[in-house]
Amino acid sequence: MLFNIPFIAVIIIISIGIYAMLYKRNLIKIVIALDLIESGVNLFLVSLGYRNGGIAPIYSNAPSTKMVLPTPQALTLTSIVIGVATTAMLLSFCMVIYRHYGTLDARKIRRLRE
Amino acid sequence: MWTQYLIWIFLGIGLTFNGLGAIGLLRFPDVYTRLHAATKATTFGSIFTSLAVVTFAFTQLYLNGKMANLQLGLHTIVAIASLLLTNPVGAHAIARAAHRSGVKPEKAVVDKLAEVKK
Amino acid sequence: MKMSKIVRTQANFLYPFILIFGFYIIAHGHLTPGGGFQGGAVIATGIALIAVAYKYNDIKKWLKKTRLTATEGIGLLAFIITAICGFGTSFFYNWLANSGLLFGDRVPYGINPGYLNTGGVLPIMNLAVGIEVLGGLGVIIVYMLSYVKEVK
Amino acid sequence: MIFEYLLQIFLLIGLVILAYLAIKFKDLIACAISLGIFSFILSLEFYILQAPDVAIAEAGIGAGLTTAIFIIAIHGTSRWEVEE
Amino acid sequence: MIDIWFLTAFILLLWMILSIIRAVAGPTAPDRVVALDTINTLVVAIMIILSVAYSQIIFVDVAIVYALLSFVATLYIAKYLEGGI
Amino acid sequence: MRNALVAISLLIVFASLVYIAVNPGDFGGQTGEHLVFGEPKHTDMDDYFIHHGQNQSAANNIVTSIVFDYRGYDTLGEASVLFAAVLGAGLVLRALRRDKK
Repeated sequence: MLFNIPFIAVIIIISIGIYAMLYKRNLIKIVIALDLIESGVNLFLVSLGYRNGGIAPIYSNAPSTKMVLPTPQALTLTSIVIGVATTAMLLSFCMVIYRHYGTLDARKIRRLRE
Repeated sequence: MWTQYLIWIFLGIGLTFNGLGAIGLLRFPDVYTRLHAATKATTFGSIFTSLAVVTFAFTQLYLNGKMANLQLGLHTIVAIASLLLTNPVGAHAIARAAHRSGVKPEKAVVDKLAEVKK
Repeated sequence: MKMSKIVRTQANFLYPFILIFGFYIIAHGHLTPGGGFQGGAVIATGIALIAVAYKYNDIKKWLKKTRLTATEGIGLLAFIITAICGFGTSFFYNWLANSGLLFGDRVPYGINPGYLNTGGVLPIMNLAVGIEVLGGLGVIIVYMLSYVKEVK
Repeated sequence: MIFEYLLQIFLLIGLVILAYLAIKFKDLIACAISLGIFSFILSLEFYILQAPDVAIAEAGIGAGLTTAIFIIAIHGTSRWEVEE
Repeated sequence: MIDIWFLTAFILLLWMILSIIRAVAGPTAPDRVVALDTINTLVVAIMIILSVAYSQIIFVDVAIVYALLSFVATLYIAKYLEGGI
Repeated sequence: MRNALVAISLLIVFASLVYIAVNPGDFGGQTGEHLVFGEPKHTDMDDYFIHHGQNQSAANNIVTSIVFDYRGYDTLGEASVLFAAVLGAGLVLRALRRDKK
């Protein structure tokens, strides 16, 4: 019924992220693009483990016993926490670069260094 | 059971007020009127759709007596309470920030608040 | 600068509830959705709420960076020690499950309403990871705020 | 049963639109707000795909903390993305 | 009896898409923040409705976390717009 | 010239990914196993976790029992990465602040 539409949405989101990483020059916008790619990968992992008519893999007061696959959810859980930590570190680098060079444009920073 | 009709009435009230809030957010001219429509009407409507869930839970508890339904009702009441606590504060902060950042109301001639603060 | 009085009063009123709810999520991690990561993130968001409602110079005495970093280290250390305790069989062995000790009740197979005294070593690990995530995500916010304050 | 499928299709269309908006604006504050709404709708999609653990993590981290970190970083740098 | 919950959730989703249009077209930043706040409330309502539709009682906890934490982002943006963090 | 080359390669990657998602061909595994939403490939590992997780680790939530019991090494690495990231961010910000004085 729902024929692979989540996978197509994931691919469009990841392509938007790759395009922004290649063509934009602002460093904060590149970090936003990295966040988008990470969200797309998380959505791909979770939708890969979905099973038609399944319920969440928790036995407390469950209505039935047909469950979705639990392993991709566990991997996604660790991925999200790592993602926010690396995002914070990259933004710290951005603030330090802005104070040192006075700009956030990637090309100008590369020109200033020489 | 007669509570079924009560659930339908609650859902109808909730959907109507949520829709009025969304249309008001889309159609009004400036920030303050949009805030007025969106925040108040949406909070009211969401409380009523949640009250339908509470009614459903207690009806099921009366019919088959499982304790899980009591848990559903109590947790929904906690969710309503936290929604009621946090939503007006956000609206207040947005209105204050909009006025401080220099957004004027549409077609306004006097601004008493700016005179008071000086 | 600090925000208006309404926001400060509400933050004071709401902060204990966020704390209690975060520890509820951590403690019931093996029965309901939730666990160490999620509960720690909820409490760290509570710290961010306090940091936004007040001026940074006023709350500098309460939110010390060294204290939060020490919290993070203690959490990581407790996690590793709990893992080492199962060394009789393997590194991450669940040695408390089905033993009758603390958190050691036998869970009935299949659908059940959920009993708190089960899970073996999982609630202890949930608590350790929750403390670690709380310290780590809280200290990042405090570091960035203090840097912005010093530079501007 | 048809409403369940329609729910998912509309949610995915909204996700794609917000992902495009998050890189389109010149105002970085608007980009951060779009990323916040993207996180909210992504959390609802996880909820529908029967993953409540991931939904709680995304609601706490993606919706609350990531927006706060971006706002602090934009305040530490400049607000407008300057082209050329 | 069960299907009415899905219908309600779908109509709430339509209202949410109207709010997304305001977030796209809002001329200033406070307009977009208002849209964000509206979407928060509607998402909490949809989550509570869907937990009954799936007949899973433990899903309500997600809605409580959402309602408690989602206004922190609003407060940060408001404080930035007031000037100074 | 360079921009056009980058755009063309990006387009090729996008088209091939869409082809894999839309066309239920033989991608990965044996021929005849499709990548279809809602019907994942049958693996023994997930069934083992679902059926034995409640006995072996005495928890109702299977995801928690995978994160902390079956795949504990992943969680250990994740905690180390979080610790290192926080340490790095703090180190960068603090060193520059001392530099200013």
